Amino acid sequence: MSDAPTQFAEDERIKTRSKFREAMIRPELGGIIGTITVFAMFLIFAGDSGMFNSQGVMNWSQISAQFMIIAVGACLLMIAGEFDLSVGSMIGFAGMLIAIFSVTLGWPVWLAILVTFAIATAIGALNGFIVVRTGLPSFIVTLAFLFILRGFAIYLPQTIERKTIIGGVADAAEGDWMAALFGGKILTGLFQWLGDNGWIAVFERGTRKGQPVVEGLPMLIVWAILLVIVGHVILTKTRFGNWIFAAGGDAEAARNSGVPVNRVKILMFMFTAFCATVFATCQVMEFGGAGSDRGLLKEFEAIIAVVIGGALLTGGYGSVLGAALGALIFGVVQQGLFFAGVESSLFRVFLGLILLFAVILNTYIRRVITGER
Amino acid sequence: MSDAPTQFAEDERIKTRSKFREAMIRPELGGIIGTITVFAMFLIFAGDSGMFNSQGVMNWSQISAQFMIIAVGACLLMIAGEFDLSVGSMIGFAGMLIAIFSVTLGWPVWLAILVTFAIATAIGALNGFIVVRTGLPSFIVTLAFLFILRGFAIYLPQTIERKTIIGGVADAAEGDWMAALFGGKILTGLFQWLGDNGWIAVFERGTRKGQPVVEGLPMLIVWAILLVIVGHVILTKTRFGNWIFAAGGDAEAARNSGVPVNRVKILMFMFTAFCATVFATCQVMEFGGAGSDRGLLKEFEAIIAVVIGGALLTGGYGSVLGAALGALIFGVVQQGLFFAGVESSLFRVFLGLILLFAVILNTYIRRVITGER
Amino acid sequence: EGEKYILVSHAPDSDSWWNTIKNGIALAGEQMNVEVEYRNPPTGDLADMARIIEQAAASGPNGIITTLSDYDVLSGPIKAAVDSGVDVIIMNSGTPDQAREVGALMYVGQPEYDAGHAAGMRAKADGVGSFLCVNHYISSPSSTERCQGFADGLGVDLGDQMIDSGQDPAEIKNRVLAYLNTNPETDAILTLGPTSADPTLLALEENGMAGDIYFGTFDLGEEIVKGLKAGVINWGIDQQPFLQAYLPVVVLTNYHRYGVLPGNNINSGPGFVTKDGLEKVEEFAGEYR
Amino acid sequence: MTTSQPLIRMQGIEKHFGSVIALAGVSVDVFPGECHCLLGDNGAGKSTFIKTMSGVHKPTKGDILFEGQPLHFADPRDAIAAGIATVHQHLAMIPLMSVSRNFFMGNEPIRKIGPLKLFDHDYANRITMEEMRKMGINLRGPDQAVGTLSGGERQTVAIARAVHFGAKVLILDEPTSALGVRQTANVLATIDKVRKQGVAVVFITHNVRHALAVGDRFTVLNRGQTLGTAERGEISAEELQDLMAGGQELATLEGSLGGTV
Amino acid sequence: MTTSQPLIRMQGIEKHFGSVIALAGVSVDVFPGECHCLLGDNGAGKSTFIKTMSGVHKPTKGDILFEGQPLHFADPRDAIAAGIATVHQHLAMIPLMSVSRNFFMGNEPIRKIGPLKLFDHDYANRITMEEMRKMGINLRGPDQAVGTLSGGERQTVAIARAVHFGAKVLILDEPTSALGVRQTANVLATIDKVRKQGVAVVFITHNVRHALAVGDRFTVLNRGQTLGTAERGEISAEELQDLMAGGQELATLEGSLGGTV
Ligand SMILES: Nc1ncnc2c1ncn2[C@@H]1O[C@H](COP(=O)(O)OP(=O)(O)OP(=O)(O)O)[C@@H](O)[C@H]1O
Ligand SMILES: Nc1ncnc2c1ncn2[C@@H]1O[C@H](COP(=O)(O)OP(=O)(O)OP(=O)(O)O)[C@@H](O)[C@H]1O
Ligand SMILES: [Mg+2]
Ligand SMILES: [Mg+2]
Repeated sequence: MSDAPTQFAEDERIKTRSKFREAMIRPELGGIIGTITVFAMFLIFAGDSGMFNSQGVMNWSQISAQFMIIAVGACLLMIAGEFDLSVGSMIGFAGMLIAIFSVTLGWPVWLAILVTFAIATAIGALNGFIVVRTGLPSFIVTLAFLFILRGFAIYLPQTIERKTIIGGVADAAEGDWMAALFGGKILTGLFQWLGDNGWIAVFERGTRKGQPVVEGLPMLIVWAILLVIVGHVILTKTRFGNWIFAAGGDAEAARNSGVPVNRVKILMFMFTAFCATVFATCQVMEFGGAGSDRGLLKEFEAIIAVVIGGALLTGGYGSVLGAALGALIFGVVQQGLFFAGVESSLFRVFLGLILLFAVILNTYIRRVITGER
Repeated sequence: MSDAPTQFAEDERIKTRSKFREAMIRPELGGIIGTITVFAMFLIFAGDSGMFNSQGVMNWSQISAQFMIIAVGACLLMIAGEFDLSVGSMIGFAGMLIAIFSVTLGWPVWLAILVTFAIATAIGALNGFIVVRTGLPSFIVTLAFLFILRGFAIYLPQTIERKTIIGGVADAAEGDWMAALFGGKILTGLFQWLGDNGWIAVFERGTRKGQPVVEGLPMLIVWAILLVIVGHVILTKTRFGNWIFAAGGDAEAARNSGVPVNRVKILMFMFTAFCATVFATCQVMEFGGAGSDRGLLKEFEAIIAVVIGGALLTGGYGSVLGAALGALIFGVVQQGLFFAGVESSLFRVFLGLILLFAVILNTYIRRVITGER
Repeated sequence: EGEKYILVSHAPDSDSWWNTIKNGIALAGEQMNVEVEYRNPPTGDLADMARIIEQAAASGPNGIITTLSDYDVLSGPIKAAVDSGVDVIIMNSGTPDQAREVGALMYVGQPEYDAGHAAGMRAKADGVGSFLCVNHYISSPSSTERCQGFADGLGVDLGDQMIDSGQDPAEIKNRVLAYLNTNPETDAILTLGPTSADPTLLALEENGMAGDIYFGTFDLGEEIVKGLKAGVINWGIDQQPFLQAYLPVVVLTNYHRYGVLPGNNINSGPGFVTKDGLEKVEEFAGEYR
Repeated sequence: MTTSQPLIRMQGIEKHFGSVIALAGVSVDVFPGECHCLLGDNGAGKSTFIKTMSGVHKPTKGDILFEGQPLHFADPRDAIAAGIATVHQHLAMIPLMSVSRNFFMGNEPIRKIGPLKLFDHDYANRITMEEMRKMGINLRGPDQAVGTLSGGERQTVAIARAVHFGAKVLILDEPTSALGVRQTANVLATIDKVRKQGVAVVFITHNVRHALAVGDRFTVLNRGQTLGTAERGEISAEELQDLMAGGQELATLEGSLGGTV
Repeated sequence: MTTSQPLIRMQGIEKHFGSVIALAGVSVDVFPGECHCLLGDNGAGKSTFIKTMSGVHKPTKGDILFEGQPLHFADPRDAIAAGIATVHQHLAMIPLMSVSRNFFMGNEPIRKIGPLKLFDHDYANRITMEEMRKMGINLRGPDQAVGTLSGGERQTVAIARAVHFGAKVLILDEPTSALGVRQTANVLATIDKVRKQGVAVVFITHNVRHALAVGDRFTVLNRGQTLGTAERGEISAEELQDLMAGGQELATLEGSLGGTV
């Protein structure tokens, strides 16, 4: 074997590219450009509508955080080559379980939450198990669970409580430490201080006169940030992350190389169910009750956020940061249209157009990265 | 080159299989077994509930025919390797167009229908064009159109008429030949004769006393049968059918072999839109009005019927007859559960379970056909 | 004994308000000793509902109780049912005239437009000049009628004072917040049921307008009752769904058993529920109220 | 064997993929009735080159003259219509479809029943079985799915198809790489036969012996550039092999890997 | 070179796919330190056979003894853990992933930061570049996507990976079929090297010359059955070639395709 030079050889067949261009080319680029565009647009068209005062910011941040929570799960699962249409139904179902356990059965709220998480991830595992065992497309399997879980979310409260909305969780959760973990707010002191100093608006009338209009950072947002960070580190920095890419890129090849593909996929289904349950728990704790119709269409919204964020629907390519930006864009647009006073039934039309535009942009970027195909 | 024997050589490496088994192995087998099972079950559990009297039969036949109409389109499109999530929204949108054209604008109904068909197939073509041009997955592109079309189906009537339902089409359609093509009934003489002879039930009171309860064969069912036959012939007996299989099996390979893949895919998107418009037109003509919420979730129902009928979600494999059987099963189950008196909120749970069961059965059958994988 | 009645609604099966209806027919069925069934189109598609009515007729019940939320779509199947010998009572939506038209025995319910109109008149008397209608079910015609009626009652143009809020509570809440943020001079809020009222309550609490802004709602629920009690909600329009479900069963049973029939339609609403006299409402909210 | 007028003249073809320069100006002439071997190292750009010839890629720069006329293929379909049949390295077969449907894909035989034009399945099945047998493969039946064939069997279907439908130019991208001894001999014999019928054959291979057995002219690509074209007889197997390896010295085995690889 | 105890003993292996009998009872022993060539016609069952060896397929009948112990692989992971590395004919690469991620797929190097175990990208990149250069491929960079490599380049990545992670048995399914002259020489030299380290190599090829260059023993499969195993030296190139063609006569070229194909 000829002696190999110890330095990497230059290849004359590569055009040189500027450092800047090199740095720009990453899966999140579409998300970054989108975010900038969207903010610029709304600053122009809705800058004076209150969208960017403290209350307005909190407003779209919460919506975006909701999307982020489910988008992280959907993103990792999609990169692993599958997707989950039962996310929305899972949100309804998990919320209902918490309400039934804590209100109807009177369990302490922390127990209700823990048991619900256990059940939800078990269902996620079942989803994954069926997919890897039968080799069926996840579209079909999770579509079945979309119906099954929604069916139970309606059937259970109706048979048990004879209603489809179960309230009273707020009372049950009073003083429960785990409930606070999902429904509470942090940094209230900071916000009070900001309000006292006049940096953020305070109430001018009503019962809470003098208090800052934004009380604190809701745990919903904390969860969203946490999940994004964890998801990002797992995906890009660990061995398991490499397996996720491999499982989604070509399951057969990955399996032949010794990647435990089935385990990876099942775990990702469980993680998606986990994220949906976080969403459901935050919602139940914030609104104090669960309804059978919670989470309708959320599976699509999660997938949309992920795809806007640059992931490939067919698996093997994507980024959690991108998905988070996708969720941010989605949330800002949705609320921004309201602030801008656009006829609200046109919202869907805009949503569709933005989705189309975003994916076309992303595809273009991906082609630039991997070379024309 | 050595002289080739003129007869096909036997291969000693093939186990012999019985003629019966050979004949049974076809994509529709799952559908056939399913149909038999479902009918047997409901004959036992709902035999005396009116499900199998003339009215009952007409009831589930119409539901099944509805599913069939959209399933034929979805089936060919799925075999060509794409799918369309905008079918349901297209139904709402197309119906709304017909109503707006004929009632609000006062056009003759035949013109309204023709223009609507033109617009709908153009949108189908646009869908297809975007998919083939950008190489984006049809899931995403048609998801965008799901939102866009539904948005317009809500926005248009609200801005024009300030309501979400436009009625009065029935009056406008009085005496219109094309309206009769979609909303009329045939074989009324036969049914009258059946009623006169007491073989089917007749009205007991009111203006229509003595007339049979089931007046005739609705054009809806005629359209369903027609589309199934046309779809089946195209798929299995023509050159174009071979192209559909090829485009869905491996678009790149098909393109390299000279199959005009883009044309095939765009045509299939147009055909799917056409089928959705047939559905919408029949509905508008039968019920005399259009509503913004028509067709919700119908895209899933179409896909479910097709998949129950043995097609592969990933394209390249399937059968129109199978899809028609899938639609029949779906319709019979949906209505049969009501006849059997099952708690209605459990309907979704059953739907999910049947879907799961059906696809697992189909996969098993396909593996037997193509050999273990 | 053992007559069979089927109630067909137009609501998608997750709609919480219809739960009271289910409980109402169940109770009536028990008390009258008849068989009752509840059916609805899972997605709320009225064309599917028409098929369900046809099917209900095919299964040969003694009577059908149904809503008439779109005359064009539903009149055909209802007429066919009537003609094939099934007695029909119209409940909830539609108008008494339409009920007569299709050959129904009677109408029990609350005409939506009129209810909205009455609410609008009341609000006008209380000095309201502009409002926000939070419509969580925009594709249903009756919900738009409520908003339209309210606007007409106030004597103002509906314009874009009605928002399509979607059904996710967080989205409803934040859209209400966004609207109030951009239109701070809004006088009143009208919600169309618990789905939109509950998050709106939270929204008002969060932006400090609770108790300050004029707040009316259709239909009752647990949280709405609490809001009424706390003085955040000024009034709730109660159409008493319980009666809409319970009475037709009783009427039909008595008609079939003894041939007796009330001579007129029954308006189950609108009744305005305010802070006063809430105990019973509180006890049974979401179940029978 | 070479006439004055080339059938295809590729001039200064360049092809860039994003920042990668796959072809940096390659010129090749292909004459009717010759077997033109395209040789070169892995990644030299052979497949990319023939893809510009068969309409799969549009060249970034350079001209293609077909029978003296400048040509712009929008699509492989155009190339096929112009008489260029290609067997790609990554196969052009649909695994889920039957062998006979694959064989006639894009060229389906038609049987007319009144105004209806139907796919003539009987004819297709018969021809497929015959052609495959000629190549030395006994199929189990014409409706066997291609996905159940072994790699070499699939390759053979693709070659048999390209040959059957006739063409002015037949492009074969490493057709023999996955083939068994018998199938290889058949393919080489087939190349020899169609060449004699006046068809121009472009034959890509890594096997020097296969190239020398049927080639009339040899063009060697190296890192996106051509190292020139040699006539048969002008060059020895060893020289060719050195050129194909890009001029770099070869790893040698302690045992004997005498002569050509 | 052959010791008394075979490393893997495959006895009477049968494999049926539905109604197709791909293997009808094949017995082969593989000894440490030998290069065992598996030869045969297209569709003879070679790939199927080595897939039962590497845990991809479960045999329908027959026993596998590994170091004298009966083995039941549920999964390729088990086979890899037991020391059987395989380079499959249809590659085991993920096109969208970078070369270095592919190289270490399933064997990711770990760098510990406190309690966190992170994927050591620097190490992976460095090793990948080095190993590829040893095989004669100069990568543009370790984060180039595998999908942008040519067929031969990909093949080389797969082989380099299998060799790098060491194993008791190295199975190569037509590794040289898509390779250029230089890469082929490298692969053959690599086989020679690892064999000398005591690794058992199972080498599938259609090229008689490649087989003879490195093989110690030769087993020929034909239509799912074995035609027997020959030692090196016991058999000539011509005999081997006849066996590989399944005993059927070869098409001959008018020109000279003298000797072996
Ligand atoms: N779609 C693409 N995007 C980016 N680079 C590509 C693409 N296709 C090919 N290349 C690059 O172009 C170069 C030439 O590739 P090509 O497939 O033409 O090589 P080849 O000569 O056919 O090699 P082999 O003998 O291995 O088949 C390779 O280095 C490859 O990495
Ligand atoms: N999954 C499968 N289903 C059905 N038949 C199969 C399957 N896999 C392989 N076969 C059949 O088994 C036989 C042996 O295939 P195999 O791939 O082992 O051949 P091979 O010796 O590797 O051929 P080649 O040299 O062409 O790679 C082939 O005839 C093939 O059709
Ligand atoms: Mg190549
Ligand atoms: Mg093989």
